[in-house]
Amino acid sequence: MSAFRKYTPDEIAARIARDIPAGSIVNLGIGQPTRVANHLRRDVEMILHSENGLLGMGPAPPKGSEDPDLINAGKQPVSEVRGACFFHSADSFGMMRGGHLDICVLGAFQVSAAGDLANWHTGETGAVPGVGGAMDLAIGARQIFVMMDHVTRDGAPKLVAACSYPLTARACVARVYTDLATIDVTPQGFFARDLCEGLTLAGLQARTGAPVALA
Amino acid sequence: MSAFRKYTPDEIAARIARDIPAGSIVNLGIGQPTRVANHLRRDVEMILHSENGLLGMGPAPPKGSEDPDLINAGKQPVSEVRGACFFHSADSFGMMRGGHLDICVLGAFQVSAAGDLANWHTGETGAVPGVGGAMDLAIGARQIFVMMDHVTRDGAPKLVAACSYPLTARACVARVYTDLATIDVTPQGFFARDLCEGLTLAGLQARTGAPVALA
Amino acid sequence: MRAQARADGRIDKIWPSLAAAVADIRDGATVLVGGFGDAGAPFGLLHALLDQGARDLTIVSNNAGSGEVGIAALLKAGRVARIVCSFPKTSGSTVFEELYRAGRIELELVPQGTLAERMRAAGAGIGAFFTPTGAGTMLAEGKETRILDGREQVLEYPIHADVALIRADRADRWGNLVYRKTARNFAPVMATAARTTIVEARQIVPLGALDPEAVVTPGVFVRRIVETG
Amino acid sequence: MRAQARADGRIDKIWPSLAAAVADIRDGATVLVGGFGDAGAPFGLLHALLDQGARDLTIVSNNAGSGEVGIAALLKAGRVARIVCSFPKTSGSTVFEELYRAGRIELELVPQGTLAERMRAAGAGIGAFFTPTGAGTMLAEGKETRILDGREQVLEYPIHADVALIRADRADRWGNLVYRKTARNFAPVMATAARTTIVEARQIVPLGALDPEAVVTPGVFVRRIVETG
Repeated sequence: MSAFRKYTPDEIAARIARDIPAGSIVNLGIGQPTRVANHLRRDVEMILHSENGLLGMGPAPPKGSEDPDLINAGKQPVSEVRGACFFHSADSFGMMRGGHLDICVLGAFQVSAAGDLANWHTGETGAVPGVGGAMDLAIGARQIFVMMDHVTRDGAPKLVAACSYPLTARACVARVYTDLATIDVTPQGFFARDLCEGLTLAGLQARTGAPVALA
Repeated sequence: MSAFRKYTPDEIAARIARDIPAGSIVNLGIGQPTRVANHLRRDVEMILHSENGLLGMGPAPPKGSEDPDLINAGKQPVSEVRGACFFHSADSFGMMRGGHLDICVLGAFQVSAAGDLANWHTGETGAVPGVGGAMDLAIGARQIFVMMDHVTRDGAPKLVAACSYPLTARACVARVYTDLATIDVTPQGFFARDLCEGLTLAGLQARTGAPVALA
Repeated sequence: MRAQARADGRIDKIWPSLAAAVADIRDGATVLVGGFGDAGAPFGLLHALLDQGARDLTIVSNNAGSGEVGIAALLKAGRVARIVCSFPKTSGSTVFEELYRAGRIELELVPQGTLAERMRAAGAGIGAFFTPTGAGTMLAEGKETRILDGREQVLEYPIHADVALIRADRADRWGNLVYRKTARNFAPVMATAARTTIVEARQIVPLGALDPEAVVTPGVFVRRIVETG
Repeated sequence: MRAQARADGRIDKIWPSLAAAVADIRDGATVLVGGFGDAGAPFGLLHALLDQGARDLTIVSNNAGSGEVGIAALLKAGRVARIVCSFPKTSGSTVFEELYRAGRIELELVPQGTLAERMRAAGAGIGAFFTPTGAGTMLAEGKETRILDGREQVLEYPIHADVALIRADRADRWGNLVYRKTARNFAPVMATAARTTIVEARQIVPLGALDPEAVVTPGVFVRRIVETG
């Protein structure tokens, strides 16, 4: 297989940010997706939602001026932008479940060719499970983007024919951004929109657990 | 039958007001029950709820200073007291349905010995029906007091064995205050707590559509 | 998508006129109309809708209008096929009453709290809910019931709508809203339940002028705002 | 009854101390605890409850505590039999994790929005509701489902509680509350879902000092308030 250069985490985040239209209401899941905020266009307005009760989330405040009452869903200090508002958890999740968010970017363990998402539990016995708002976001946002590595540390595909990990939600993922490619999830399965430099479709297919074609 | 003196509407209202403990959260239905507000003790605090979104309703404002944005459930101008707050209709009815009001005073067409309430519709064909918040109040408040005349204009009992008018809610009425008596509605039926001056139990029974005993 | 950016990338939901804001409401649309009696009724938007001419509307509102303004004006002009409300009969509701007695309008009568909750469910993505309100009454006839928490409860479904017409006190260009006193009533739940929520606001204020702790309707629920004074 | 009047007829829900406010919480009680992580967590009330000694508690909260304070302190002292939460595993949740792995605590894991909605349902008198969240996952196993609005939805039931412990920013003697930023989170719904809601407030202000348009929790939902600074 020929050499290729993986997308860096910042390159993945930048590709996602580029695909978020001006004016969108966006929720960035905890972990890797948080990085997308650093790449959003600054010349257009978008509104970030944090499921713990904030629309209009701004960046982390300068060191020393953190406010313990103003945090994101990952419990990190954030700020509020002009035009922000606060609300309680039932209203916040009503907003999500009711389809009022445009795009949500989530991390994942696995995404199936049918768009099933597994991102909350490895299913291992003894593992402490925690679901948080993942299931609500997965069924609620109008479009779900996933940001993840293409394969596990052991090299196993994370884009699969069917998820082996416990599901977060069925048939919810629209697109997957990985360190190897950007892949649309369609009724006909996976379609790659772009591949990282030097990677062939055959190379991508070898690392993907279900058929993938060029879009 | 010997002569008796009916309670006046203000006397009925005063008796109801006397039975509302200090600190209660109270909803006074549209029509006759509104009169109870004039008789509430002024030396203790109670909080009036208006289902169109106000806790801490105050009396009608002086002529000329009415605010069209500040009305009660009967669409009459009111005021807000110190400590009042406003909320939307879903929250207001959640408050009612969730059992957070202590007492609601409602008018009625009929009350049955089982505590069934009929107060929203005569059932006549061609009549324009309107239910408003009556059903929500009837099932929601911890105690339902009814304020009504004891008999119809035609002399028919309004306290009955079973309601002939369409129901508002089943088994919800705790007590009925009429121009003739105050009557508890218990699992054993009607029990009169007091009778107007000169009225005998036999006289009350003659005007009541189900057995009534002295409490 | 809810948010719309102008050509310059700013989110700006302010529309130039009531007429423009209601221009695309279609025949047969389901329209939520805020207000409890006159308090909070969006008269400007309703009269613009009258001028616009859409027919065969379903109106969802607590009341059915009074006099010959607002909802009553739409009724009188024969634009409304069906009304969903809790209390159509109020002082001055003669236009509705005449149509109703003549069998020229369909009425779905809903207890006021169930009306609010059904719209809240639509906005919050709840598929159905059980409520004790109405159990054992003619308004629950034919509906599925179940004993829960020791009492009979009725299964009720969300009311989704094409459009909500509401009045607010102040708004910013992102659509954040605050209301005034009991004029708030149904507007915040209606804003969540419609595909397109259109607001007439007494005043439009600069972004950031509304206290983030006191915003009642977050801008995400609003599409168009017209300042009407 | 919710409202309580003092001997002089005034409604005054202010209590002299945290210890007094939690004194009657019984063994086996179901206790809702506000907060998302540390934001809005009622540490004063939780530590008073620890001192008070109630055992065999069911705690309902978004998280399961971290470090050895608040919920984690109750867990460590062996007072909690069962926890209902969405995200027990957070940085520093070692006390919970040890108990869980040792099989010494029961966990009911609930998606965060369903957790909030189940408490909202309890407070609003809704007997049950259908939600798409969790459908087709192991968290819906054994639950009733139905296709509504074209997708599978799960029937969920209210979470009623004996006590809610929450933190507010400002309170008045009637129990009206406002919160601060994202410390609001679950407190307003929890206040509605418990028989006895106990509040630690940064500041108690005179009646009338809170803007009636901006009160988040109406006093009707609150029983006891302690000013903790």
